[in-house]
Amino acid sequence: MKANPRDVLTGVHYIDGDVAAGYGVLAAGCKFVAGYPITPSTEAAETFARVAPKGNAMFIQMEDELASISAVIGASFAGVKSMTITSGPGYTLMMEAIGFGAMLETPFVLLNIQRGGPSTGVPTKTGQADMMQSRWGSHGDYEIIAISPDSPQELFDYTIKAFNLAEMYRCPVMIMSDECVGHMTEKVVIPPAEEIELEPRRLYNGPPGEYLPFKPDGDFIPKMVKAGAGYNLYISGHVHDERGYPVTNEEFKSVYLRRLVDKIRRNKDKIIELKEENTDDAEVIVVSYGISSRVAVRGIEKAREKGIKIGNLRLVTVWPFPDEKIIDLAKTTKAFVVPEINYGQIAFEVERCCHGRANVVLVPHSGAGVHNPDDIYDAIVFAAKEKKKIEGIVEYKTKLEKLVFEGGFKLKE
Amino acid sequence: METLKTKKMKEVHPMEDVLRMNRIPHIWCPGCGIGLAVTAFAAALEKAKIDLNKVAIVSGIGCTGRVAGYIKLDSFHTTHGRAIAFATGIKVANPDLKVVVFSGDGDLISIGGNHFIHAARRNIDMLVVCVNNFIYAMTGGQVAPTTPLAAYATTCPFGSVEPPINIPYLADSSGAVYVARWTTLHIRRLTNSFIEALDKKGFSVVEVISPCPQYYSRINRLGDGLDMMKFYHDNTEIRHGEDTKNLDIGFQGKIIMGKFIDRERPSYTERFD
Amino acid sequence: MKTDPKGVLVGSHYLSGNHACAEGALSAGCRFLSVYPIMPALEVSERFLARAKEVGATFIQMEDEISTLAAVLGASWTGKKSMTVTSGPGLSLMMENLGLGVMLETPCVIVDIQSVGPGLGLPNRPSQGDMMQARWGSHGDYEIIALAPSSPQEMFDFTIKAFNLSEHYRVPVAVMSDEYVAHLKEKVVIPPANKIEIEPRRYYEGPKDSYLPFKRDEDLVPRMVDIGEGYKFHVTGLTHDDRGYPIMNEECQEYNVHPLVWKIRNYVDNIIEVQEVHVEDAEVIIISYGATSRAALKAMEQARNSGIKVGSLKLDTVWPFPEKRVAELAKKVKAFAVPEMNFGQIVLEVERCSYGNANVFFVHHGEKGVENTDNILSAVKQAAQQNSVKDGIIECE
Amino acid sequence: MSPIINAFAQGIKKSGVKPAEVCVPSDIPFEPNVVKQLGVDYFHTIRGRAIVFGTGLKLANPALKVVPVVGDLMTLGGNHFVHASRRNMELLVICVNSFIYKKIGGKSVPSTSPVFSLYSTFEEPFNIPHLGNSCGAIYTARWTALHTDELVNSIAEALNKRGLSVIEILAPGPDYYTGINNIDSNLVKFYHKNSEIKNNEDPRNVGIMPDENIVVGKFTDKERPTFIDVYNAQLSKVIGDKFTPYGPVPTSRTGAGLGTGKNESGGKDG
Repeated sequence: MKANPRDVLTGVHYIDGDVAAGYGVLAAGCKFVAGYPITPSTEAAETFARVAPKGNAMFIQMEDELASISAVIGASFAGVKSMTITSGPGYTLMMEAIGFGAMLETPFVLLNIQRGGPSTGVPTKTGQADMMQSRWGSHGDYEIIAISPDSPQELFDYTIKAFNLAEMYRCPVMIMSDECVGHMTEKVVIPPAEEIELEPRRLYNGPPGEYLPFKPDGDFIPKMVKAGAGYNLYISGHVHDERGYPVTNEEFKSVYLRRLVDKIRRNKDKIIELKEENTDDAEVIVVSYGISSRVAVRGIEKAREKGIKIGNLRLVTVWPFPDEKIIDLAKTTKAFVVPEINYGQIAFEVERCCHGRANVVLVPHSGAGVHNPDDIYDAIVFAAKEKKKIEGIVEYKTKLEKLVFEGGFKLKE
Repeated sequence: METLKTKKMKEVHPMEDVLRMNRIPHIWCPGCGIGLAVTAFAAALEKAKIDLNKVAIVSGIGCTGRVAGYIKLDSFHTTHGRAIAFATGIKVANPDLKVVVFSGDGDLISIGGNHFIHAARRNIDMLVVCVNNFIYAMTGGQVAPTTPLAAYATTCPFGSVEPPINIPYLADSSGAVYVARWTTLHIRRLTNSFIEALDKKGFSVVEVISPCPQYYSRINRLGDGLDMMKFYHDNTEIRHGEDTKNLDIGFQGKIIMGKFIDRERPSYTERFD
Repeated sequence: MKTDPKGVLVGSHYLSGNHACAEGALSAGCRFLSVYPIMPALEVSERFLARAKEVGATFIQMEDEISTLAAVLGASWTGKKSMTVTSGPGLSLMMENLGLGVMLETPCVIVDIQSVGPGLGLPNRPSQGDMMQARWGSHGDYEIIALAPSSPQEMFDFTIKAFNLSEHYRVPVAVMSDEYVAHLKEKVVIPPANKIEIEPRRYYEGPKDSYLPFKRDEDLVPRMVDIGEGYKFHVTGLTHDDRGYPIMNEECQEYNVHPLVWKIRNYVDNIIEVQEVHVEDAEVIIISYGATSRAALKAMEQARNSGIKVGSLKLDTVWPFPEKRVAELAKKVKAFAVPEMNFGQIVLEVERCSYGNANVFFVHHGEKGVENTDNILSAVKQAAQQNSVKDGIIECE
Repeated sequence: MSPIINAFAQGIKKSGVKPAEVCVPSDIPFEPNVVKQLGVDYFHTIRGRAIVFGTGLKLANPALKVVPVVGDLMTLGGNHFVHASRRNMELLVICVNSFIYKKIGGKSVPSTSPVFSLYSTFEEPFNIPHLGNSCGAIYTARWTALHTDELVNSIAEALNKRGLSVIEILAPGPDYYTGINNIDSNLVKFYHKNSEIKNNEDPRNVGIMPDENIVVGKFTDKERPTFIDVYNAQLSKVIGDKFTPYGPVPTSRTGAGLGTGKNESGGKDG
């Protein structure tokens, strides 16, 4: 299915990431956005509010984030593509409903422009510390898809991809961007509508009497219908069987729940998108995502100039995590360097998949800023020189840490 | 004739006892009314006969959410919308304390609306100061539940389509025992209201209408802070005891002020015992 | 410091896990409970409320779980030891204020009686699906402590321990129980008050003017004062300096947040407690926690009887994860078997910490009854026969 | 079948609304066969979010009739009720109130041992019609579960209202999630006996007080443009002809549009 030309602002724009995401939402054919103001994601919502009437779409600012996400799930069941836009604290409030959305196999998209945390933290500056939360933040077992774009152009492109994935796998899809990308102004090329491929909803067309809302197709994913179309739906947030009726029998519990995780785990290869560069014969590989992958480029180039065989693995899809890829690379490389704007989240995943074969060097950052590329370079040099296997993550001591904690530093307001 | 001798004087801010002078200058924009509300509150704290050591102030998030940071009391800057819930914990755990919640309309009525109505229903003994500037200012001018119909904001670029909430009516219907409304122009009356409410046992609400020149006024072309003060001067009316259902505020409409509710109900801690 | 005898119901009792938890809280000196009713955690609040008057404790039922934890944080700053009890959906709602608790470094205890999720799940069936959530559920980077009791007696003991840890490290501590343990009735021995050691609050004792709410001691934990004592302090959820005043730059972010992580990570050896049985000569070690350990220990015995050298590592502290111990054991054994009542959470940590030195078998546990050992036993047998180390987790069907 | 479900089924029938168009988001579990008999689409949502889930359904497809049935309106979902009323979102909120009152009409209620009475004993409940009315609901009513005919009429009437309607049903039960399915018959009879019908009473006087009889009846019935009405009116005013109105154009536009003083003040006068 192609995008509707009415929804696509074809042309070359010079806009920031939030605005690009707003345009992407419209182009993806999304008809319902519910949001609540939160720095630094508000511009995306504002953009959509401005363009929504153009696409005959609805933007509503709800009373809080709990309301936004529940309305989004409701709208999705009414048959339209829907999404919400938020940042750290709002994201946390949405946790209960995200699990609920996963349980109901609701296609919807969530844009999280990450900021410095925890709690209120630094609202106006960047962070990448919600990555594990996006995977594990709600109670119970479920799987989601998370994408981490690194430029305004990608925020546009991957917003559309996120909707496609959501419709294809019937699960919440998170766009885990960050303040830097959100507020970065760059050239964004929006292609004509006929070049934008959209995934239509997987609708059931058979007679109402035979419809089973949670009976999976061959690829684990059931078909949907629109609410109010006479299918007499019974949709329950409890553990349910194919009819949607609550299951209380312990034996069946895992049968029906397992599909929620299996539909992602078994389709992993189709979902995961990576960007790889010189990883085949690299002695050190930088694993990064989002804004950190752009900062890393400088450190990588510098290392390459110094003659270090350096590879670059960029996780466009962060969840599901590319276990197999890391396992393979760990067999040939000496070490992974993981720069991220937190104190170790995805680095743990890399460590897990290394199985002790390669060292893992974490270049942490507190948030409220991006890495100093020299830190990444230094970490690469350290990793390239280190001959022995080190158990556990090596946390690289950054210049920022040294500045703040070593010797007579005074905080400036 | 005796020549005037210059006496060396130490410059002391008149409200140094209740303000954190080491945090001044504050973050609020020129022409903003929150500072005036804080001044009135600081004056009330000085005039009211209460032990300032036993007063805690809690704020949520937003421009008004920063108030707790400037007042020299035990002060808490909490999560968005949760100021009243946090304050409920303080009050119930230690009923000897006086608890004040100082926050904005979006924080208290939108995301924190549930805590607002429930604390009022339980009649938790606290003073809630709600500075109403008709907009989310900290995040850059989004529509608030108080934004008048058809007024502009960034998330309603074609004008607000939601009727605003009438805060005194909501407080009244949820069970508050003291409800008043003033603008930041009416500092003396506002101060007196604060003093009265601090003395009141039960859930008290004082709504303070405040200009937001940076966002609300700019987006809606209403001039600067002074213009808004002139507007308040010309378009307000004091009607004590007015039925709270008549207190809606339209876009640049008349603002009715006064003390609307002053009644007695057993508070939560009294009920619990 | 010994506990206040007022809350200690000395003697030998026959209690459910939930009731034991309430008794543990009262014995630890908890005097404030804020809850929102949710299955299957109701009985904790019922018991607490029934005993509140005689002990002099305060109880409030709030309007939702968001406000319950907010109220707990507020109450904790008045000097009362405070707690809340919930289950999965409630824990999800608490995540925002959990972050605030971490940022304000407020001691408090959250008891999570896990039931099947996500969404509404199955409120009256046990699960261990919130384990990763306890560690990662709020936005931003932080560390917390989580304990997993496996019996009513442990519900009592661990609740006291949770209060002690939370006072010592000034961090919210989660007691990650589950519906099975919560409703299991067993003998619980409550010792006299003079046998119950409790950690006093780390109060600041200096001149009032020079109090800095976030000035860290040697061990990176700052000192507290109570509201109403005249210190007139300020605390905020924003990134802040020692005075508690917000500063919005990356230096302050580093200054504020890195110690939040260090104050736990640097002291993992003091925090972590595990129970080991027969690990010295084991070929396969079952790593378990909470209700699952009950079956794990039984399975170990059965396997030993049939000649397989099996040991057990029971994680009393799940977070911080005992990385070092698992890594050490990985070098000695052929494999770990990890039974969990979820689709693989802590097993990922085990995989991470075994560094390719041992196989990791995941056992999806609990379908045929929590105390049923069949699945674990077959996994252990499979593990003992596997001589080469394979990549990734091996899932037992 | 529970008297409430029964009344709901009859109410739908009487209103002339097609059951297939009715969506029921609810935080109360319904039996599958009940949903089958009702012929509606049913969504069991997380606690407290039925109204906002319904808001999503309604805004995404304005042709739907959305009836959130809420069991804990006054706790987790209180805020959503306030704001949905303010927006005048076109929903019929059925609030199953299973609060156990200690005393009614000066008499103690028959003793029960419900789980939740434990907590309720020292708290005062909400006056739901008053709260709804003060926030802008256009239709408020209260009945006990035994006021069958009145309940059916109210549901039928409210289903044809355009805007937020709320019907509070007193249905004391062991807890507020199963209240609808599991009503304490002694208690509800007691409530019914000690109630009096006062239609059009000012909602502020209908709080349930220990020494007074329960006031039941229809308290508010007014007109006010819905969220979508105001949205369309405002946007066509600002954007002009280029604007395509959102959703299906309503057949009877009562009071829609802007510019009257009543609308600007939110039109909340009962």
